[in-house]
Amino acid sequence: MDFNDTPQEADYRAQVKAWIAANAGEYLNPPAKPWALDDFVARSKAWQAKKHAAGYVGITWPKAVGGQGLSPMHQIIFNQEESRTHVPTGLYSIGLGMCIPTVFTHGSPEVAARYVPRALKGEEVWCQLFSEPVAGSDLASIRTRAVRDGDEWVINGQKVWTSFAHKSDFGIVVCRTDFDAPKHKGLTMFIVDMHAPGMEVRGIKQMSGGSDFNEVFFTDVRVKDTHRLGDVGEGWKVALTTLMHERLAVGGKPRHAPGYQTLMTVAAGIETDSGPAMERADVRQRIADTYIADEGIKLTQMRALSALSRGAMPGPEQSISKVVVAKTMQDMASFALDLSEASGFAVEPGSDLEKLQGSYMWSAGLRIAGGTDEILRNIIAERVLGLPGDLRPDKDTPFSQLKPL
Amino acid sequence: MDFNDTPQEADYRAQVKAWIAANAGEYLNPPAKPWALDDFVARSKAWQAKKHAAGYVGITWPKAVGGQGLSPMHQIIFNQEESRTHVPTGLYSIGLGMCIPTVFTHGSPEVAARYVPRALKGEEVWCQLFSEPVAGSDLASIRTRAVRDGDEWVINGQKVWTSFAHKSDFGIVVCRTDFDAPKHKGLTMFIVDMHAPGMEVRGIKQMSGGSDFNEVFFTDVRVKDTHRLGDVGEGWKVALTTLMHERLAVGGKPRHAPGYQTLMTVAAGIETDSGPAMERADVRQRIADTYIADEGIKLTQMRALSALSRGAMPGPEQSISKVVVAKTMQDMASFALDLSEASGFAVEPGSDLEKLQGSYMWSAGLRIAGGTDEILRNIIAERVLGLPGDLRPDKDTPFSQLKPL
Amino acid sequence: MNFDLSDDAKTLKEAARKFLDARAGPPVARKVMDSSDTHDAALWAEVVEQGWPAARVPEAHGGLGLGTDEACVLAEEIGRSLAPVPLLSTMGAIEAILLAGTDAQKANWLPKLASGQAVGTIAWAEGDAKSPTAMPSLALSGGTLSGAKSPVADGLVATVAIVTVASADGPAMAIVSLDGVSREKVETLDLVRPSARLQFDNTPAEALGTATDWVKLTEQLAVLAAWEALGTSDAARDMTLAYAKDRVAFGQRIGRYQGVKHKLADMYILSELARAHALHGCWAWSAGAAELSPAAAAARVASLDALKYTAEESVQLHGGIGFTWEHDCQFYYRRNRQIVSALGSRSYWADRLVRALEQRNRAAA
Amino acid sequence: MNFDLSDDAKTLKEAARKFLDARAGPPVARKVMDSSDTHDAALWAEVVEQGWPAARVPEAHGGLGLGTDEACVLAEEIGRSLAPVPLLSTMGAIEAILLAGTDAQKANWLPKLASGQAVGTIAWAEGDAKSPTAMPSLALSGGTLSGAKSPVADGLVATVAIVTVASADGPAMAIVSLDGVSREKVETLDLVRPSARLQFDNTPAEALGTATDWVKLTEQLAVLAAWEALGTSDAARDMTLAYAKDRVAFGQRIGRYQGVKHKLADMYILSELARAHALHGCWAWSAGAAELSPAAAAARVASLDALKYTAEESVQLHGGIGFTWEHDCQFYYRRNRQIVSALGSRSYWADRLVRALEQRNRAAA
Repeated sequence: MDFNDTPQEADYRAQVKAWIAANAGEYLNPPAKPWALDDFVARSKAWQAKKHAAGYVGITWPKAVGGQGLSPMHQIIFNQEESRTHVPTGLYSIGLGMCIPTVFTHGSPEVAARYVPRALKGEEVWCQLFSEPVAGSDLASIRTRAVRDGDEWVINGQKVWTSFAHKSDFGIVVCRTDFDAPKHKGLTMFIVDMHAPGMEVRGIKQMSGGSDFNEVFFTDVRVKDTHRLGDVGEGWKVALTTLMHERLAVGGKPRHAPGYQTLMTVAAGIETDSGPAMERADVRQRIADTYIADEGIKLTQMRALSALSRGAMPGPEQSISKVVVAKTMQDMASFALDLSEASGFAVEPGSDLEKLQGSYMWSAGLRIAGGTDEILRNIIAERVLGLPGDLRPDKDTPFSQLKPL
Repeated sequence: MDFNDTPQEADYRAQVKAWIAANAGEYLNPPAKPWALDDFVARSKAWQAKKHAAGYVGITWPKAVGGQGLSPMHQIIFNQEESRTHVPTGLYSIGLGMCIPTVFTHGSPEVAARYVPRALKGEEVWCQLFSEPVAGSDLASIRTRAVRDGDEWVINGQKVWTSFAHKSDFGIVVCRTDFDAPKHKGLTMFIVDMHAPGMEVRGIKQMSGGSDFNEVFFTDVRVKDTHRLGDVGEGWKVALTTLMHERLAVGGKPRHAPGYQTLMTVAAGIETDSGPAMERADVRQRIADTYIADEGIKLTQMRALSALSRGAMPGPEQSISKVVVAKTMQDMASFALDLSEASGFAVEPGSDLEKLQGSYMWSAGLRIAGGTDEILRNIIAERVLGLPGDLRPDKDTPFSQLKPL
Repeated sequence: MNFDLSDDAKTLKEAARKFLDARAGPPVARKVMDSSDTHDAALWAEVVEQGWPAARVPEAHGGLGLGTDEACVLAEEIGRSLAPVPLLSTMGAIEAILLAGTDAQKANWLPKLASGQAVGTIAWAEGDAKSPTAMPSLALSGGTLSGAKSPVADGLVATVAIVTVASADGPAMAIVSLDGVSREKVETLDLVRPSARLQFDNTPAEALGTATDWVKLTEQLAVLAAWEALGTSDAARDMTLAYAKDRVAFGQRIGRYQGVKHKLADMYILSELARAHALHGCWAWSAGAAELSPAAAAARVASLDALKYTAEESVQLHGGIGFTWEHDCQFYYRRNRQIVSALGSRSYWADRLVRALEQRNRAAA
Repeated sequence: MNFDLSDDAKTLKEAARKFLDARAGPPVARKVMDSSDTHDAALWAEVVEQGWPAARVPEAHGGLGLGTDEACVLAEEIGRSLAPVPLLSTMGAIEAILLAGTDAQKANWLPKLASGQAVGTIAWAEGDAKSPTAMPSLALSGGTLSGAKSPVADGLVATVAIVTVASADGPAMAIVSLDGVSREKVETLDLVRPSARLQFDNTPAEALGTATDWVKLTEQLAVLAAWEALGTSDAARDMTLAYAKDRVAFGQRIGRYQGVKHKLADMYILSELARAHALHGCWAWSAGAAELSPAAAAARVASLDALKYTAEESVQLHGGIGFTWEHDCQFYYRRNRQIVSALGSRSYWADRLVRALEQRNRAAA
């Protein structure tokens, strides 16, 4: 056992390191202050163009679609090295991580030729339009309707939880095209122009105060049938391939989220009625709990990397990541704020406690985003342990005749 | 608010106190050593006869069936005073608590006249034959079969978890009499003679080592139709009335089970690497947790008594009792044994730690008996909070055609 | 046995519920959040009109002379409705004066507090990680006080504060008119009940009772806060329960899934445990029983457990919508933090509970 | 990156699993429980035949010279199968001698332990609530030992014990032949792995290494015990999983209910967290890394969490049948207590973990 690169991995890492050192420039240091959104978009586009020119985009994709045809380990190595810097990423993670693979897998050659190269270069930004107010965990119950009209489709409805919708040029959208088919059978996927007439994007403000997502309203938005992805009625299968990528993406502890070290720092400064906080058995046990969870997930990710490194598929243990990380964040933050008494309630910008307060708010959302705790436990139980699924009374009934039980 | 008896309650309590003082004799002190089973039975019968003669049996039952026609508070006051002594009870708790009310509610006048008076006097002991190996939480899925043969029924099958079956004279047994009806509709309840040919009783040894229950096997056991309780096919409804009494009976922390005081005593004797156990924040918090749960349940019971005392029905909050008590016992015992390191593993008869070890073993069963934690949460959610039940695909299908999903 | 609220208290509770259902609740809380208001002044005027601040004030001082049962149900209903009014702070100040005030102090302050002419609050926190019974940095000196207290709930609207000060026997209380005391808003996690930093600068202040009184007051406040937390917790649960009965996923109401219904059952279990202890605390307070020490601590701990679990899992069971700014889940999630910090955390009170049990054991030995 | 067991270890694991599936498991455990046997002697002979005690002994001393990966998979499979043989105790003694023995001690004991001629064990507990690193009451004096150790796992069958003794630097080790040492069975909660009370009475004993060695040995033992606990925990889970797929209630396999399936998912989550840390411990041990201190403690804590939850909820999910003497649930429920007491509880190791983290932080500062 070791934690070292193979010789090939080491070579690639050295090459990436050198390129980043030569090109990341100002991003080797953290920005003096957070970028405004438009500045962030402009910087993201510039960095993406540089990466593309150097052959660091679509690293695992087939060469035929403009990728590099390399292994997942190459992508991971690039990501690891890139994440040591402060370059602006994020703008492309959904588009390149989920939308474009769907486009080149399910779109026509013409469509792929039109959209994939510009997406790779970062000239056009993509978003994913799946969730709806009535369709969260149960994504297949969406109601946004697409009706055929000659060579076109006309879309009406509403999507939610769309990242960067307001800065996107295109999106992939799953719509119901047959209300008389069972719920999973009447869906179809399309590419939609985010600037098309009838599109309206509104920000969603989260409980935590930030506004990282959007609602998107469709009013008679027209899409050419050539921009369909996959067959009519096959939208659920297309969406599943898209979502497989999401499950891999939403994973470990969010970068910069407070962990056991933050709790140790906070506790070190607190003298309680029953002695210094760092000497209290309950505090020490909570530090241990947090370490076990966070480091356990890190080590589990290393097991996955080890599998990838030898050309194998990672094991199912990856599936525990988010459910552990999100709840650990919430529990640890709440514990630390309790321990901090009044100082855990007042908001002091820039302090460790402010980070913990942010973590307490944000973790409540993280326990929901990309699969709730409950859905993820179902997935572990059913897909990993092979238990039977919950009864599904809605599976075979025409969507239009569904009556909730 | 106060914790006092009303004047009427105080009068009754004084009368009971005086009678017990005059009659409990040796039982005012704990027995020098546990009684052997036959001794326990003989003592139980003698004490029951005394109580009966003095008018302290069937306190809340109608006078017409030999009861005293008094309120639940009278019964509770008697129980409270009786439980201050060490008289042998338990042998009659199922028979008089559950079986006989079913007999006089659903049996014919002749049957009631034959059985109720002797049961009241304690001359005959009763048991309840409901659960089966395939029918635990889902009691209505029992398979013990009763087939009509002229004026009689012939019973074949197996029951489990029967308390005192080997010392009982009679039992009430629920059988399937129609395999082509839906599961709840094909059941019928009978009185069965435990000494009848074809009855076999075997003890079940529990994981904890004791043997408090029995299996009962029926081979062509014959029962007269006059000994049917309720109509043919109405056995489920009859059983529900019987079980309503059980839910009330299985409740607070078992008498003599260790509680927060035991944890305090144990912790007071332990010096850990991080200081005296009683000064450790984790230990103090566990003591608090245990106090909150155990005393919370005690106080909740006082809320119920207060309702009964003013002639009202207790609120639904009673339903939280067992699920809280059983898990608290397990968690507290496990914590105390952990804290005791090696001394929590070796078994020292008579010690506090042995009590905790017993509690750790026994609580695992208590979390199951009389409704598992899961079933009790369902009951709270559905009956108290009004949530819809789990889907029941087996509800309307003939029992013989059920295919498990 | 009569371990239950008095009939009068139940009648008051029903009236309060009805009034606050109509006049308060999340939309009213949101109005304060979206504005720079310190509270809902119109609602406060109506609450004063209802006579609630006067509840515990003796008739001789212009109050209604009601018992602890009534105080507890008011706390519960204010907690349930999230009503943005300084009632509980004012009631806290009234209890301090009732417990420890001289006749003159009572005569001076109680009529004003009962009539809404004065608004009270309790100021013990000093912006750090200290507990309510740790020694304060402020001290009375020559009839004046200097130094800061923060965060003080309703400190922007209060006109009189009970301020903890150092004494030889531990923290003790002073009563301070806030006329001319400089105060600023403190940003906190609760956006509906604003807190202030009070800066005293040779501010005239009168001693109020002894260090023992402050300890006892924290017990009474713990009982009141337990009822408040219980009301807040039950409101969050009821909202979530309604959602679980309505929301559909995979063809079923989500309330059918054990993953959902068992969480709601756990909320109920925690709430009923808390209610039993809160009742016990109310009884011990009204009876003047020595039991108040463990009972108040247990009520505090049990109610914090109920509120924390319910507030967190309410967001969870609502899913994405529960995490939006527009949804009411955030009020309960944030208020949980306010209620924790207002009187000391769970671990602090668990420790006090065990100390009370140890004392009781020693006394019995 | 190669954070995984070696291929050799995986092959050994597969072979061990196959062998123990056929030869051990709950029925064999039950045989020992129902008899007065100290272990399954025939199975032990076969285990020796397989060369497992010899695994870590260098070839020069008659062993196979295998690595820590192999030791860990053996511990896991013994844990899984509940095999009533003194393998893990013997492996513990071997590690002690490998770590701290003189050449003479190695030459004397390792061949015997590798060949099954000797059976080893570790004796640190003294029947009280002390931790493995608290100062023992026994001390070496003039080459002899007096006093008792209890409970000692496999102490009825062991022929040589590593005994902790007081030293100026803390607990240290002695190696003691158990020839003629009086021993009696100690009743414990585990009915399959009997424990003994060893009574030393001027028993000849040799010092083995230093106090530092004992601390380090407890870390290595913690890694081994983590793998054992993981195997035991996974066996309980797999049994419960099979039951949940088979048992029907209310017309459905109980594994369809979220109340059941989420518990099984939690067992899986705890097991995989424990496995990640157990692997880390195995790596740190084999690499001789300073990381061993936190890694071993984390492996211990995580594996105890997995085993406790799984053992308790396995009974629960089986319902009534799981609570019977005839069912296998009890083996895991009882073994959990043995594994806890064998090397110090969760809170003890959580404290050690944090001490290791503090040390690391100081070193990095």
